[in-house]
Amino acid sequence: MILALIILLPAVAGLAAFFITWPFLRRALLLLTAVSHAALIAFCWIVRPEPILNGWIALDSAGLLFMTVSGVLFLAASIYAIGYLSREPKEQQDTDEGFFFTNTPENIFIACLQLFLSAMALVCTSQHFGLLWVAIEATTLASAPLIYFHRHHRSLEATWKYVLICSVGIGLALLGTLILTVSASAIHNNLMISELTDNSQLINPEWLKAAFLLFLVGYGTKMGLAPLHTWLPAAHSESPSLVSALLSGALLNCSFLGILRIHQVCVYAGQSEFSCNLLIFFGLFSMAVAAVFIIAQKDFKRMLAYSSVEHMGILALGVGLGGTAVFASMYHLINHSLTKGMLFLAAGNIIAFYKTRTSSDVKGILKRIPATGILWTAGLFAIAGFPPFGLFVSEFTIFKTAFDQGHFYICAIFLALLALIFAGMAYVMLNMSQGENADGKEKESLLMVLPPVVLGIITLILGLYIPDFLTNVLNEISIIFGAL
Amino acid sequence: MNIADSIMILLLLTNLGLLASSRLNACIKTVAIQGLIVGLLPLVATKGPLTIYSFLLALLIITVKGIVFPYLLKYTLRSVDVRREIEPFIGYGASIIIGIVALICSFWLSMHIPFPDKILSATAPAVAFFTIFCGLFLIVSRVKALTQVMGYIVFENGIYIFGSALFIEQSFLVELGIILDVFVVVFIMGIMMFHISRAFDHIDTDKLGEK
Amino acid sequence: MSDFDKFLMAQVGFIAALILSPLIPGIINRTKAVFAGRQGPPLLQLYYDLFKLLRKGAVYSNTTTWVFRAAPIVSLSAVIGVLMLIPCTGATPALISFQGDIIFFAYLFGISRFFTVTAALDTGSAFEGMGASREVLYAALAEPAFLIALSSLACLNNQISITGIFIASTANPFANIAVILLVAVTLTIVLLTENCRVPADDPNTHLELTMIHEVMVLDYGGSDLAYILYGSALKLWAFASILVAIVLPARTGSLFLDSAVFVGGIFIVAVIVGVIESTMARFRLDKIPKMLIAAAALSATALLLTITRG
Amino acid sequence: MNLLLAGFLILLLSSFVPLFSGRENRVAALSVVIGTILCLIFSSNICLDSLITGGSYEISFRMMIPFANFAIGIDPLSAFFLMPLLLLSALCAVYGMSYMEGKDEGGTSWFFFGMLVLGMSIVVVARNGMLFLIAWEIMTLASFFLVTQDHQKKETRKAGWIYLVASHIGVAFIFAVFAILGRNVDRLDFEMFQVLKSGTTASTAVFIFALIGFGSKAGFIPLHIWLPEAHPAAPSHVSSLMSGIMIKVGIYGLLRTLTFLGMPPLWWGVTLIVIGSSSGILGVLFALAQHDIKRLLAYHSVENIGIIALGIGMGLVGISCGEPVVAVLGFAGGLLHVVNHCIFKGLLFLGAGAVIHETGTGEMDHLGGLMKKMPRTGICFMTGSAAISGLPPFNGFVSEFLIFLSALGGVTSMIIPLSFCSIVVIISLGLIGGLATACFSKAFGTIFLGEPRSEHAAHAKDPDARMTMPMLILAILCLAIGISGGSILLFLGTAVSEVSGLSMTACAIGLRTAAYPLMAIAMLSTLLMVLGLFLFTARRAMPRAHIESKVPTWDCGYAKPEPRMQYTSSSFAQPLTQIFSFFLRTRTKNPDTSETFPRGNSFSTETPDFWQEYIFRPMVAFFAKLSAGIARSDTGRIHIYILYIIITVLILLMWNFFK
Repeated sequence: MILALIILLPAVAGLAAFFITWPFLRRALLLLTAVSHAALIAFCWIVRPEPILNGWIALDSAGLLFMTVSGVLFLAASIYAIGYLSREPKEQQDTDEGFFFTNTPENIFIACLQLFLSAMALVCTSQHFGLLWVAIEATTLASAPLIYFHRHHRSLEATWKYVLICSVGIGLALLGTLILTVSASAIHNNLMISELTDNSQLINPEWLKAAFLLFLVGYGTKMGLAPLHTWLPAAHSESPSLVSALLSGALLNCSFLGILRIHQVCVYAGQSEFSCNLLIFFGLFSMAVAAVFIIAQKDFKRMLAYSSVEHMGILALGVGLGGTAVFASMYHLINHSLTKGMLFLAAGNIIAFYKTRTSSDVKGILKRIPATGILWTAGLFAIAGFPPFGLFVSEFTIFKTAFDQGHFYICAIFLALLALIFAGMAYVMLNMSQGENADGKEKESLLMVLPPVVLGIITLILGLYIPDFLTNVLNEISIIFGAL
Repeated sequence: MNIADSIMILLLLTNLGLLASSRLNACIKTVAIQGLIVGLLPLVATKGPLTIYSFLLALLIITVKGIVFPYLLKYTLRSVDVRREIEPFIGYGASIIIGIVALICSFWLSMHIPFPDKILSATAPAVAFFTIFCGLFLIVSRVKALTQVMGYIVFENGIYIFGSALFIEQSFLVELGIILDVFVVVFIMGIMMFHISRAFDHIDTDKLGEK
Repeated sequence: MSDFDKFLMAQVGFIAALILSPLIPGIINRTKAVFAGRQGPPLLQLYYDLFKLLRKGAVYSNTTTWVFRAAPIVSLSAVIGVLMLIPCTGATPALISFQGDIIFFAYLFGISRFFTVTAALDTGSAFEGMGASREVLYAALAEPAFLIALSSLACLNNQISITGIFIASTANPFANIAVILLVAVTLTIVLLTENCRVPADDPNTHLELTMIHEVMVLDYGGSDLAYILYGSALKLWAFASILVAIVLPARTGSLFLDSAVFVGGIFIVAVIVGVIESTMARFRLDKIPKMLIAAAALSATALLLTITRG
Repeated sequence: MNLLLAGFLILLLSSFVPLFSGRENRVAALSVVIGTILCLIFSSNICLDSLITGGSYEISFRMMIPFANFAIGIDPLSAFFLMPLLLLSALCAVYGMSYMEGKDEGGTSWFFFGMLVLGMSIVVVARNGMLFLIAWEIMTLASFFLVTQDHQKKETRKAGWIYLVASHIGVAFIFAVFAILGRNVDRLDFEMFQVLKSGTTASTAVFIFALIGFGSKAGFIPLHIWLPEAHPAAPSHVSSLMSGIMIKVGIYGLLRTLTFLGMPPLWWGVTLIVIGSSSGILGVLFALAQHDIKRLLAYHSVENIGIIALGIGMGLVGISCGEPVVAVLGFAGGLLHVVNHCIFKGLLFLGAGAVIHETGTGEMDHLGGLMKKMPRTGICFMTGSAAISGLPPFNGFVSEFLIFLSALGGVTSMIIPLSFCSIVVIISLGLIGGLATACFSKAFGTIFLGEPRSEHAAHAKDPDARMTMPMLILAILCLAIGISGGSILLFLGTAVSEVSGLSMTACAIGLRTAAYPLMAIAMLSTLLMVLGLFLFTARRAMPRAHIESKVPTWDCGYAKPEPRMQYTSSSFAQPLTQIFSFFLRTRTKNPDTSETFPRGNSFSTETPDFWQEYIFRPMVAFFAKLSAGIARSDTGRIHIYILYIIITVLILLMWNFFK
């Protein structure tokens, strides 16, 4: 019942928002949805809800974790959205080219936001590969109008890329789903995860491998693994910052969950070596590509997008390594989402004041908008894995696990790439937040500062203290996906 | 030579037609035909006797892929008022040659993959691969957004053919979900094409970044 | 000999050094005069000078601070400290001796130099600044050479105090003649450089831009200058006595004779310095660092020879 | 132990006060000052106890993150670093109260100051790898924010970036160190680390990684590049803290790692000696070529770290050659130099800070004649200069003497490798000593002596007592340690035993060989001071001593000597830099005098860092260019993007198919 509520509540609210004409009510509805959704999730932590729809929809630890992350981020983003929407002018001028552009009507925007949440909740809860596919594709569709919020030709281009590339990718995942059916033709109801894992000895390994490859490429496209990440920079940089935060912090995770599910089947079917090696390879490759593009990046939101590619790579790497690294990878996921959410929201504030995304045009954030400046600087260190932020713990744990397993080259590459990326990001971000500012101090609205601050504080706490309930869930997940 | 085989040959021909045609209108028609044929597959590819479920599915697919999509594409084409040529990166002659090579590869591949015993017809997997290839090829090698949408539809068809070829039965809910998703994708792309044409005066996606 | 006797003798030697050292510049100058065919100043000229200077008042520059006034005192006490570490008549032990005093020896010169140089900078004179600059240049290069030379002596005799080296070097004076010679050459070069003699420096010129040490004390007069002159005489004595101790380690058994030989040796060194000054020209400025590096190389060779000898 | 914890807690809390004190700079400063001093008081008891008795204490709390425990402990090694750390921090804090007055960012600056002290303190007492790393990074971050406090300046931002990147690369190696030491251990507690056998790949790797990781913080050449950038950028009390103690924390890390490694092979010591001598000599050479006082001091930190490395190197070589006395003296010298450098470098940076505070510039060629305007600062700076040059009777000499003694012991030991190492040490120390004297007579001479070279310098005055008192205390400490004789050795034995793995008795025997010489040196020094006093009195007693005339500097008869005619620091160092021009590569901008009547012209020199200029900058440029090149291949075309997907899928399927 609760699960149905979790999925349907945002969907209904979204449809309702579409027809509401009074902005205040719409925004209140958004906030209400976010809060009640979060409350429902919190309830799930206390009592794990019963499966519904013949077990097609059920909440396991992984789903719970992913949903919580999405929920928290959505809450932050929706609070931010209220500040953002009330600030955003009806028509604004492009600073480079001088023409005017409008925004997508607010009702569509808010409706899609909530539909997006619903789709993500469905992704997290679906225990059936077919349903999973439908849900992941649905997230693409719900988020496309969000990216095209600014009716600007560059956002349009980004959205087009997003929709087409992701659809093609996810199409491949559909092919993978079919092949998975073939591989498990001996099993009745052969797309249920529990059925597959329970009868794993009946799965044909060769077909399973092919299925895994297609899943990897398919959902990997959406997750942003290089070289399939190509939609990501454009979409993240062109969409409003709160949408970027959601894309980076929630959507990518959901696609990753798709890969994790098939990885889980591989683990149970004894094919973990195959899937792990591929995950490790794609993880490192993504990090490398991200490093290259971060160093050469002139647009700070694009840089953040590439940083997401990097962190998705780390997640894949962690899961690929197996054992404790899965724990770390999941922990990394939480912290990355929080941190990236914080950074994107801060980036939104920067754009609101500086009206540009070119990093060399931004100077002296700390002097002009101090709170955002602090967030931006703290975000740099958080995302680079400095203690006492949470990413430090996870990165170190992944490193140590790889080391304990004897993957010395992986360790070396991992650390080298992290250092390279840090150097690149630090150069850009510090030069933005520091420096002289001619315009004097300006006032930031509380609604646009509070959400990223809270996200930052959570990841700060998580860097020093992992609560027991979280440890338990993480341990459960690492048993599910742990290849050892 | 049963029905299934002949359907496969027809599908194959539509693909080659797509590769060769230079007019958008013709392409849309070919896609429509392909959609109709694909819609017949649920009827052919059931393991047991025909069920209502199969009929419903067939009807749905024929409606969406054979009628709604072509209509949508046509409508777009009319309203955005673009030049009616396809403007490929790769010429039609070359496209056909590449297509034939891909066709050969598809057949070779389908012969070397150890499929389960029961398949719809010997040619079915090969045609499925070829259709998928054609769809992707259209997306990659053609300039216009419209052609890319068609490419996507063809690609989707190919996956569906593959599913049918191996008698994979999804539950109705999932099938419905898939069709709905595909529908919305095409719908959204259609809407976006309006915007693209308004913003750029053309729908050439390789020039999206310019201006 | 009882410890008390030794201490007494050390005291006698120390006092003898304090008294005799002003003779050395006299000897050098007399030697030079002989070479030039002049009569030259009397042997005891420095004594007269010191006496005269001590009775004079002083002229100070407005620019200077207490550093300028402290420098002569500090550098003179440092040099006296050095003398305490040296067995001043060769045969007797030094006043103070401990393991590693060769290092202290070198660093006492360091503190003296630090003050001389800063005092030179204190005047704000461009000339003195120039002299100071060159002084530290040579000192920085001479110090390693000197330390290596001392280390090879230490290694040769398996002793790391000066007294120890002095006493032990008499045991087998000619066993390691090659090492001794190399060290002696190094020490000579260091002696000439540190004491501002030709070919490193020319003590006779006060106004030429090529001189080093003398230019640093341009602004001194009266008692201060007396301290400085006396200090440099003591310094010369100190270096000369080390040179003599290793080259001429006479042990006849008679304390008096040994001491006489030692003091005679020091005077011979003075004569040699005089001869060098008469026969050689001052090196070009940029050749001097090369000479010092060469000296360091020589002593390093000596040290290597010593280490690998067995 | 509880007292120590309480001290840390107070420090933590007091660091947070500045964040909430708003514009009340004074409250912020006072809070951190009190916190630091209390922490010093609370920790001194246990530290001294541990140093004297050699006892070790530990306390541990469970921490809810992987591998971590809040395990801290005091043993002689920790205590040996903690004491000077907190002492210097307290002094710098007091100094900073006055230095930071009237600055905008007072609050945050004090917060980071507190965090820096806390981070460093926890690093030296941590008994868990994870805690160590966290504290280490807090230390890095806090110091980074302190360095970039004046981030309006472009150079400061650059300095901050270089510092961060260097630290980050360094920490990657420290990761590796802990990963090897704590392999397959699920809590990285130090006591869980197995002692690695020497000669194994693991121990070799640990040694090399520790050398790079900790060396980059300590400032071994060529990992020192952040030092000359960061120190000048930071406020002076922070540079003092960073140079005085933070870089020593790197040394602490290295020493701590050595305790897990068992018997060192010979080449470890040799490596350290090579690093030490190159850092020492090149550091002092680059210092000579600088004319910014803080840059000069920063290079001197490199030099002194080199000396410390020489000491530790002698210690290691001594152990591997079976010469405990040599080893003990080497370690003792190295360790003592840690403390000594902390004192005199802290003093010098504070002195430099006072000069910059009063005159507004750290450019030595614009200063001069400050001895008259700022006598207290001047005498403190002079003490520091003499101490850092290793001149008796100050503390720098004592530690260098111990290393010399160790090396002399090595030379006479008849063990060939040991002798060779000792020669290198002696030559290096000799050269370093000479050059350091040169450098500091230049620094002291041009800043404080002569005539003021600019308006800034002409109107300076001594800063208030909060700034002069810390300097005075440090200056007194310089002298006190210098003439304390062997008594300082009392505190060294336990720490040396901890580092070297030798027994306490062996250490006591080793140190006893140094006790008499140090005593003699102390006595002789005192004697000479008395002699100096006598000579002074004697001079006053001369019949015409009272006749003094004051005139302008004679200057060989120049009619009108001018301050601008004085030798500047650049001209002073020119002959020396000329000789070593191969490394220094000083860039000179010569005046153009080709015209018949040349107009107003200027001459300037600049000595950029060799490694930064010829290694790191090209490397960074290469990476930037490479990635720009690759990034350019990104056309932004959707067709190509989809082609990527197709190719990926095809390659993967083919690979899987044909595998």
